[in-house]
Order: sequence, then C-alpha cells, then structure tokens
Amino acid sequence: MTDADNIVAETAERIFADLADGQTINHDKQGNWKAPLWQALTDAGLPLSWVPEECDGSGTSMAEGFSVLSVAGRAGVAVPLAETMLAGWLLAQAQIKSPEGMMTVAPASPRDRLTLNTHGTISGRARGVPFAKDARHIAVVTSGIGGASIALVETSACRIDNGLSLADDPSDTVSFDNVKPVAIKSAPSGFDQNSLLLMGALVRSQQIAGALETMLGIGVNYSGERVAFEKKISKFQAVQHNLAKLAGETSAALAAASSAADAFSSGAPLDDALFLEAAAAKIRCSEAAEKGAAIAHQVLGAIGFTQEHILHRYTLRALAWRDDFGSESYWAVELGKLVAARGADELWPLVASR
Amino acid sequence: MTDADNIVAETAERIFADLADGQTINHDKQGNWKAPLWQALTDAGLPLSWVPEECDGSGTSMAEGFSVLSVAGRAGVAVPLAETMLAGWLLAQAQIKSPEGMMTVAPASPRDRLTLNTHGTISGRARGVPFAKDARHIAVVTSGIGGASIALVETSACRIDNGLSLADDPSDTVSFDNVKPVAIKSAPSGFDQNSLLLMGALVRSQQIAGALETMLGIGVNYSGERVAFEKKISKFQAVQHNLAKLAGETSAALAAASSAADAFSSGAPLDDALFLEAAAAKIRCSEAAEKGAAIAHQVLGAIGFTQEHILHRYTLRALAWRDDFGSESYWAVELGKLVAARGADELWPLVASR
Amino acid sequence: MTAALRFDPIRLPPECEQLRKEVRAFLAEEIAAGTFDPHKPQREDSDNPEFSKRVGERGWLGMTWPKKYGGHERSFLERYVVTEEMRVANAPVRRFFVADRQSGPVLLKYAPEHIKMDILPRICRGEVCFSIGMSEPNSGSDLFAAKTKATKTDGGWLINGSKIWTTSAHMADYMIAIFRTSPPTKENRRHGLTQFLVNMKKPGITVNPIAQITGQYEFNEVVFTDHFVPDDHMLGEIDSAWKQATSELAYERSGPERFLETYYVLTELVRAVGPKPDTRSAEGIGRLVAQLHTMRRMSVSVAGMLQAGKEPVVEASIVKDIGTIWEQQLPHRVRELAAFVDDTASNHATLDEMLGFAIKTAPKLTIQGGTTEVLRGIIARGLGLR
Amino acid sequence: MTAALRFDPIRLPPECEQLRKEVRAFLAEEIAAGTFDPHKPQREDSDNPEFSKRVGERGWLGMTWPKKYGGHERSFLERYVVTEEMRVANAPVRRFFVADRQSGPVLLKYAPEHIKMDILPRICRGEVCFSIGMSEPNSGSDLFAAKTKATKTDGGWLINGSKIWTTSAHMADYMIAIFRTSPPTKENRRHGLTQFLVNMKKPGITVNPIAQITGQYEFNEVVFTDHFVPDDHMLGEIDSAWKQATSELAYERSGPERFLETYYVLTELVRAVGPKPDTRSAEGIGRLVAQLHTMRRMSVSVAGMLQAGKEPVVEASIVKDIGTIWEQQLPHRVRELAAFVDDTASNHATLDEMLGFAIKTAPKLTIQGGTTEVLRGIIARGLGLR
Repeated sequence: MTDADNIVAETAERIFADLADGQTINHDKQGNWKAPLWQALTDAGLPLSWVPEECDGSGTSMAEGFSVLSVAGRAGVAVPLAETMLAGWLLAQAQIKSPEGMMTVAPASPRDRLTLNTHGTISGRARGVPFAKDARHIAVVTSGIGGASIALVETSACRIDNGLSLADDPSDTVSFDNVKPVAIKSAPSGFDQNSLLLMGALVRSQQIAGALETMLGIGVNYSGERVAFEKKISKFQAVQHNLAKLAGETSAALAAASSAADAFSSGAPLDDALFLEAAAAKIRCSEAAEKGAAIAHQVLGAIGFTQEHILHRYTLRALAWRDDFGSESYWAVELGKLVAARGADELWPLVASR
Repeated sequence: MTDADNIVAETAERIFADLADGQTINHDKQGNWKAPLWQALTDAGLPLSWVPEECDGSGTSMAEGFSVLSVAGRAGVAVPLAETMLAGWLLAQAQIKSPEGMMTVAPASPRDRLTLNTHGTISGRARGVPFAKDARHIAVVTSGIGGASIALVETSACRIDNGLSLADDPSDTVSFDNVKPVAIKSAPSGFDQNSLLLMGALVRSQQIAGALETMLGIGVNYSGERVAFEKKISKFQAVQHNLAKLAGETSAALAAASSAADAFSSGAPLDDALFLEAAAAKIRCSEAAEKGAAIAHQVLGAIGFTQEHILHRYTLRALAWRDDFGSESYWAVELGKLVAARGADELWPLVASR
Repeated sequence: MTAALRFDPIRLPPECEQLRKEVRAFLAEEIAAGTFDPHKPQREDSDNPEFSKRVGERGWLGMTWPKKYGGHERSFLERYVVTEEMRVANAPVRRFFVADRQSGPVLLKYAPEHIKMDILPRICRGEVCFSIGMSEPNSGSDLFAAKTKATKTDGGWLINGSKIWTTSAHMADYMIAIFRTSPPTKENRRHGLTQFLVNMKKPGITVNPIAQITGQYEFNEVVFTDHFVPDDHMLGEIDSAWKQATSELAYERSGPERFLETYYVLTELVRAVGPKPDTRSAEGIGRLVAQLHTMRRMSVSVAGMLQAGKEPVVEASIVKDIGTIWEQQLPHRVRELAAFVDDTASNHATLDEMLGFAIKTAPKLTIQGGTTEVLRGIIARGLGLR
Repeated sequence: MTAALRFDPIRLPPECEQLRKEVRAFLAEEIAAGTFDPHKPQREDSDNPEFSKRVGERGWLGMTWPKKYGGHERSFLERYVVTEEMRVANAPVRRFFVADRQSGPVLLKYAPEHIKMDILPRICRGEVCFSIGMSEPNSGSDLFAAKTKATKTDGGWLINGSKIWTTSAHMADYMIAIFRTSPPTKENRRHGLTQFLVNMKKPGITVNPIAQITGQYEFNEVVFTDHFVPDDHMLGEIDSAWKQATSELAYERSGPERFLETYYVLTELVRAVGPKPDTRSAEGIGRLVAQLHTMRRMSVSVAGMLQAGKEPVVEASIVKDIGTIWEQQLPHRVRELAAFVDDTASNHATLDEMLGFAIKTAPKLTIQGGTTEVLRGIIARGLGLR
C-alpha cells in the first residue's frame, strides 16, 4: 500500500494542506487553527480510522491508517490524531465502542502499570501520556491477577498533572485513583500492556519517518535558496554530504516504519518476527530522528533555531516522539534479550524470516 | 618538556630515521632491519631510559622517556622498545637491576593475574603479552597474600604460545608453571598489578598519539599529490573535512597522552586525579585510533589497503595498541565507577584539579 | 516540499522460502563435506572451482537470465535469497560472484549473440570467472580519467596500459574492462572510453597480485602489452561506455553483500554473551539487529522495485552508503560489546580471530565499488543539489 | 612527514588554585542568596546587572587588561579559571561575558585612548553590556558579504541596514559591528568593511528580539536607520576589518565555554545513577569524562600557549570543532544513559527538565560563532590543504 493508491491518505493530505499549513499555524500563537482542523479530520472519519464500523468507527484498513499517520508525521501538527486512532484501535481489540472526540491511551511508558482493582475500579499512575489534557477519554490497558483488561475512562475522572514534551505538546501525568471506567472488557488472549506499547511504538515510528521526510524537504529547498560565499550552499560538498546523510536517515526510517506497518497490517500473529519489525522500527526511527534533526538544523543554521521558522515543528516532534511508548534504549534491550535467548544460530533465520 | 628541547627524543628520532625508515622496513620482508635498529637503540641507552643508573640503566627522566615513546609511536616499528622501557621501569620500582636485551612485562591484561606461591615460585597465565616471543626476560607483578611483588623472570622458563596482534606483532600467551624468578622483591607500598596496567596504558597512549601524527602526515601529503576529477583531492571539501577531523582526533590523542605523561613525570602521588589522567588518555587515544585510522584509510583509498603502502604500519598498530593493558572499555568502566563513587558534586573538582 | 524517496515494503514471495530451505540444506552439506568453514571468513577469497560448478548445477547462477542462455528466468528476489544465504554462510563465492552479479548482465545487454551463446551458459554452469577492469593507477574514483588504450588494428584492437585493484584477475577467465578509444572532448570529459570483453587466457596480459593488509590477495594489477581483442568483443557503442551505466548498477549497489560483509562477528557476539546478556550487551545487540533488519528491508525493497521495472538509483546508492558504513563500524562495535565477555565462552578464540580479520577488512568496505564520497555525490544529485 | 600540531601539557599555576577557591566561595554565596539557581541553566540568559557589578568588584572582569584601564594584569590562565567556574555553575554571565571576552580586547587594540579610558573601566566594573554585529540577513557564515552601510557624513558616519542573530543586543549598551564603507574589489572580496563602535543608546536603532526554539530570546535583529557614529568610533583601519582577525579569535574559539555549555546534564546523570552504577552506565560516564578531561586539557593548553605569546590558531579551531560537537551530542548520550535510571532518583525531575532544555539548545552550539563547516575550513587551511 503506498500513499498514491490510498484515498484515505490523500484525504488526510488535503485536510492538512488546507487547514494546517506549516507557515500559517506556526504564526498562529493562539492555536485557532486547531478546532477547524480537528473538525475536518473528524468529518472525514480519520480519528476513528482503526475502529470497525460495528464499533462506530470508519473501518479503514490498518494499512490505510498507517499511511494517515505518515501524512500526519509529515504535517507535524499538534492535534491528537495518532493518539485517538491508537485509542480507537485499543478499544476495538475488546469490541468497546469508541466515543466521539479526542482520546489518548495509557500507559504510554513501560515503567508504568495500571491495576484493575477487585471491585472493578482502576488505580495507578501513567506518565508522559500524550494530549491527556485535551482528551475527553482515555483508553487504557490494565494489568491484574485475572489477566489484562481494556477499558474506556473519562479524563475528568482522573487527576491530570500537565507536562510538556520537547515540542511543547501536552505530555501529562495521569493518576487513576479508584477510577470507575465507562466500559471495561477482558483483553483478548495474549494481549497485554506490551501489545499497546508495541503498537504505540509503531505509530510513533510512522510519525517520525514522516517528520524526517519534511525535514529533508526543508533542508533541500533551503540549500537551493540560501547563498553563501557567492554560491548556493547546495553547491558545497559539505552541505551535499550532510543532506545525503539526512536522506539516508530518512530512508532508513521510512523503510523500517513502512515495513513494520505492512507486517502489522497483514494480520500476522505477534511472533518474534513481528516483534522485530516493531521494535526495530522504533529503534531505527529514533536513531534517525536524532541524526536527522541535527543535520537539518546544521544545514539551516541560525534561522532554523528560531520559533519563526517551521523547522522546529518537525525536528522537536521527531525527537520528542522517541520518548513515547518506550525509548529506543528500552526496545533495544528487549530486542537484544530476545535475540540472545533465541541463540546465535537463530539470529539470521529471524532477520531473514520475511 | 617538548621534543625540541629534548636531546633524548632527538637521538631516538635520528636512529629511527636512519635505521627504520617506513618505506625501507616495509619492503624488508625478512626483518633484517631489526637487529641493527635494536643495537643502535641499545647503544644509545634508550631501552633502559627509565632505569636509574644505580640499576644499570640510563637514568633518563620520566618526561624524556615518554617523548621517546612518542617518537617510537610516530615510527611505528616492530621492536619491543616500549616494552623493555616498561619492564625496566617496573623492575626499578623494586630496585631490581635490569638485564641486557629485550624485555617485556606481564600481566598485560586486567583479566589475568600471576600468583606468587609460598615457596617463591610464580604461577599463572598472562595473555596478549607483547613481544614475549622475542624477549629474553619478563618483568612481572605478582599478587599474593603478602601483597604484590615484582620479579624478573627468564622467558625460557615459561611456556610461550605465539599469537599475533592486529598489526602482526607478537602478542603471546605466557604460562608460568611454578617458575623460579631470577630476582624478586616486594613491591613498594601501594604498588600492584593495577599500577603496572595504568603505566602500560599510558605508554600505549603515547604510542597511539605518535602513530596518529604519522597518519595525519601521510593523509595530508597524499591528498596534496593524488589527483581525481582533474584536481588534487586536497581541494575537495569532503577530503578537507575528513583531514580536519583526523587532525582533531590526533590533537585529542596528543593532548590527552602528553598531559598524562606530564602528570606522571611530575612525581605526583597516584590519586584520583592522576588516575583520571592515565585512564582518560587510554580511553581517548583508543577512540582517536579508531576514528583516525578509518579516516586515514578513507583518504588514501585502495592504495592504503595494500601491504605495499606504509599506512598500515601505523593504523593497525594504533588499533592493536587499544587492546593492551586494558581496553578503552575497561578503563571507561573503572573511571566511571570512580566518578560515581565520588558523587556528582565531586566530578567538576576532579576534572578541574589541574 | 518532500523529496521523493521510496522504500516500498516488499516481502519475499512464498517461492523464496522453499528456495531458501534448499540453499541452506545445500550449504549445510557443503560445510559437512568440508568444502568450506563458515567460521573462517578469511578463507572466503579462496578459489573453489568445484563448489562453483555445484552451485551452477543447482540452477543458482544466472537465475534471472533467459533460459536460452542457460539462465533460469527466476526473479531478482529469488536471486536475492541465494545471495544472502551464501554471504551469511561465508561460502566461497569469489569465483562466480562477479560473473553472476555484474558481468553476465552486461554481456546480456551488449554482447553479440554468438558470444552470449558461448559464455553465458558457462557462467550459469559455474565454469568461468570474471573480473572487472575499471580503475587504473591514476584513476580510482574518477573512472573517466582512464588512460589504458585500445588502438584499432586489423580485425580488432590492441590494448596497452594497466588496470589496478582488479578483484580476482589472478583466477579470472575473462575481464570486462573500459579502455580509451578516443580522447575526451571539451564538452564531455567522459567521452572516449569503450567497454570490451577481454579473454584473460590470451597473450599480452600479466597479472601481478597485490597483497592486502588482511594478508589476502584479492586485488591485482593487470598489465596489457599489445594484447589483441577481436572486433566482436567490443561491448556496446564505441566511445560511449559512460552511457552504459544502467540500472544494473542499482542492483550492484544495493545487494545484501553491501551490509553483510562482516556480519559473522555479530553472530559470534550473540553466541559469546549467552542467553542472558546484561543491559549493556542487550542494548548493543538490539540496536545492531535493528539496524541490520532495517538495511535488509531497504535492500529487499530496492530488489523488489527493480523486479517491478523501476530504477531506484538514489535509493540503491543510499543502501550502499549506509550499508557499507555499518558493516565497516560493526567489528569495532562488536569489539566494544565483547570487552567484558567471559573468556570461558566457548567461542572466545573464534570471536577474537574473526574480530581481528573483520577489523582489518573494514577500511576497504567504503572504498570498493564506489567510495562513500562518490555515493554521496550521486545521492546529492538525486536530491537535485547538483 | 608529520603536521605540526602542538598541545603543550600546560598546568594551571598555583595562584589559580587560590583564585578558584575564591570564585567558588563567591558563587556559593550568590546561590545561597538566591541570585541564580545552578540547576536552572535555562535562566542563564536572564539579565542580572547587580551580579555583574559584584563580579566586577571582585576584580574578575578585564582580568588580563592593563591597570590603567581598570584591568588587573593577571594571566589568561587565571581568567580561564574564573570563566570555567562561572560556566559550570550556570551563573548569569550574559551581561558581561561578551564585553570581557571579545569587545574589550578589540577596544584595547583599536580604540582611541579617550574611548578606552571611558569604556574599559566600566566593563571592568561590570557596568556595560556589549553585543557583536557581524551576521546580516543574507550573510551568515560568509561575513564578508555584509551589506549594512556606513556612509561618510560630517564628523562621522550614517549607518543604514540591519544585523541579525546579535546576542544580547536587547540589553546591550554598545555594539562592535562591521559595516560596509566601500564595495569589495575584484582582487579582494573581503575588502571594504570597517569595524565600528556603536552606542546602542543613541537614536536610529531598533532592536527586534527573535524567539528561539528553547523559548529564550538571546538573538535579535538590529535595524539601523540613519544612525550616526562619530569618527572617533571607527576601530582600526578603514575598509580593513578583514585584517583585524587576530589571535583574540583563537582565545574566543578555545575557551571553556566551547565545551561546557551542556555540562550540567553530565553532573545530573552522575547523581541519578548513584554510587554503584552498572557496567553500561559506568562505561558511558567513563568515556564522557575522559572526553571532557581531554578537551579541557586541550583548551587549557591553548590558553597557556596564548599566555606565552604563541598564536595557536589551528589548535584553537580544533578545540572549538571537537568541543561544540561534544557538547551538542552530550544531551543525547546522557538521555540514553539515563534511560533506565531508577525514577525514584532524587533528581529525576531535574534531570528530565535539564535534558529537555539541553536537547533544544544543542543545535545552535555548532552554528554560533563560526559553524563546524567554517572551522573545518580553517583547520584544513592550517594543514596546508587550501
């Protein structure tokens, strides 16, 4: 599935182009662009892409949903589209209907755990929950003696301590103190908090890859306009090499993220090979974010360091997304453990399994 | 102390220039250059630079000795000058007289330990001992219940399993099976195997920094001669940046090694600050070896990958020297532990102590 | 705004999995029979004509070529599987690798029919070894500075000059080389070079092996003295070798051999750390595997796009740029991660030996077949910067 | 054969240690009094005129300058100690730093006596703030493309145009700037620019602050509209600003501020991992400390060579090149090493907050005061490559 074949991605692309142009929203300090954008996304059914029609969603395919995320990453906008999609997907795992409005998910970090109490309420703390402040509902995975459950919770029932990500997007601590969920069901067999984190990691990988595409575009365009020492800076070999490296990092992120998205979209079981796809995507996209953002800033120089220029919308978000749903260090340790446990002679068969 | 003021270093430089020219010895596959070179070095008293006159040495200052090592590193020759100097230094710590001929030291790795048995013999295994095969004597540090001892052992009394370093220099496993030393004395208070390793690390740092100077020289010269796309490759910005980075790595290695050598030469006690100097030198010089060798090879291209060209004499030795007397990873862990144990607020005072 | 880089998520089709099993079984048999030792990558340069023929017998050479030339009309993706399994096993592919990857496709495109009918089936049977004559003592990255001359004579050309860094020339039956047939023009400095097929067994050729710092002798200097090449051995148009850089180059740049050259040290590291690594080793291994997986996905993607008739030139150059830098740094990263490996690990000596060889091999990986600098220039051109 | 790079093992002389104690005691008092919070590096840009005056009172401004101008005739190495202690403490040095490091020395060298007598003592008392007007909207790294014009008029010059990225211009009393007094010549494109002292409090100047991605407002655009500069405010020779790049530049490039900008995250990492780190954390910290120690030795070495009257231009550029890249990567390395820090660590929140700020700050470090590209060009020239 590529963007060009994909009418859903095209729709998303058009909406972002019309209502969330980088220059325009960067100058709108009040955030007046957010409401119309969200309305248009909602009208197009995009936030509930991954919710089947029987759960009141759009019933879009996984693959189409991932390409929406790639478009959203390229647009680098501060609305909880990815989070609402993820929440809808999570609820759908337990056939819980998605409500209207913005949603997010918890836990968003492998360090946190939410517990289902014996009397059906939820307790625990989830840190770094993206857009919790703006969300009306939170889709959660709880752990308990009886296995994992999936629940829908009203944000107003929780305590929210506001925080900000590197990109100044909401990244909040959500405290659950015997919170009574709106709906709750047992998670399907084999599904637990780790499944949510893995899917979250994959979502962030798509977004990072998209943001890198935009950084590369900005870098290439700028280098073709900016003049120094009486020539376009794109003519300097050092700038060419920098942009070639940025293209390399962008390519790696794109390949890793789209491969993992494709593997998840195929409905394959969550085996070691699928784990490799998602973990590798988050690891490699995060590494690409660090290297890529540094290069983009180096090419743009001082102008890229200003609030005025749009570059930071993509670089800071890509860097911030590294931290959500398990950092690259976290997934690298998990992947390394898996590889070690399988043993040396099972490494190549794992890598070559697709 | 700089080389220019230093008559001992000048002597060493002249001997290497006369008898160990890189091109000449690179073509001498029989190694016929080694004997005359060793004879000349011996005649000038260099192998026993660090042995006081009362122990039959040259009684050269520590600082002068270090600058000889720097010259030796620049010359990248396969004779055990550094090892014999180190052995002489070790023996002098216990006022044991140095014999004539080539020497080396053991253990050369933090993984190994030699034990002094109750009946005065030595047992244990030392791996990666440089030039053991060629040495007549080995100066060793033993560990035992009564503390560390320093001993002189005949190589012929040990079993030698020949090995080769990355640069094809001897790097042997020496097995001591109840070996009776030629001489043995208690080590001075506070002196143990770690003291030898630290000094060995410092010696290797000097040599690596020297080898990097030569790599830089070779790279700069080659880039000024080689033509591609109708201009000297030194005119390409990518080559300029590569050589500027090589100059940076060379500078870091030089600064770290010469600072540590200076600190050791001042006779300061082996406190945390002196430990920092030696450990940092080995860590940073090893890092510089890896980056620097890669750049030098990249600048020279295919020609630098041949036996025919002298480049490998310096790159492979610099890379091999990383492994002797504790790798950079080993020293980094030791330094990291020390820093952590001192605590966060004692880090800056440590760094700023000189 | 965005540059158009594409890495479609290509999957290997089901027929590849059956093939992979066959290749693995074949290699296991060869290892068992002592043909080669997968733990001795340093012997990978050794010549093994019998192995080569057995690979041919299996139908794994010329896999994508037309059947009339002995080929098997299979897909690029199937060839991909064979290539990666051979590489990972450290199989002795030297004798047939260049012919199968590069020379055969050039002949298919530019050689006259009778030469194709003569040589291609022999490549497919694993009987002939090819080398490539590009670089000269004073032209490395800058191929179009080549000076070795082809002078017209009766019924053919006389070659004088020398080529250098020609891999496998000492055992090659043929070479595909570029020679100067005209001077460059003012407008086009790349003009004037022509591609020829050289029969290495004919007179007028001296091959001088060049020792590498690894101790191997892959490279050679090849000196031509009035060596005669018949007219029908000219490949393609006269003076126009520069136009003949085709999409094969994309395939050549993005194959699994562009990131798997030192892979063996990673396998041995995993063995050495054992089933329960500490955080340091686990993170290190996890990152390396993630990077490897990503490069393989990129590389498979390019192969799939080529199979689909696209020409992903920039993408292929990116795979080689990233891949060769990765395989170059891999031995150093593994050395670090192995620093505290228990020296009672069963494969300690093997790992040490492999690391030594891999570290010595590393410098050439970003030089051979187009340097990092050249690749980045191509990528920059693809981005519209030059 | 070898290029002549020198890093003499300079040690700080004993008098520095006494001074260091005094500076530390002073800073501890200021922290205790609430002047600034060493754990809030993001506030380092805040203006603090009173602190500035107290630093002046201690005799720590203009330390190396002649006493007749209010200076203290102490050594570069003593100044080094003051600079590094202030930087490590995240003291609010913004108001006096530029004047002390760069502007004062320029005035010392080029200003007429009455201006020196007027301004230098005030710098030494911490009373005046300087900014530097180099870059313009269309000339960043390429300073000699500057277009802002100084037109001769009665008794002085009229300035029209604008400068950009001028740190601290919003609070500065003076600016030292280059303006175009003649067009460049064919032979020398660097010809035609002249250095001037600008009184920021006089009419014809508008300062527009520029928000940074860190949320700070260090940078400004400064617009000149018929701003009058008297004749005696011209610094040095007319049209010859390009010749006036002197050894001060070496000092400016190699100071401790070139690698300590994000140092605070390393301290907090050490605090967070506690006294018994695992191998991963210990190795990471060990390497970072080794790199830091090495850069400091390089930097002290350059300061010592300057003190001895040498001009280590290449060495200074190397310090800045390596140092700024290190301080730029440091927050990312620390973030990695902190990935598994126990979140009950007392300073967990502080570390997170500091990391966020340091990661945002990082991109500017290899841009400000000469980019990596410019520095490498200077190093390459020093190596004789261009």
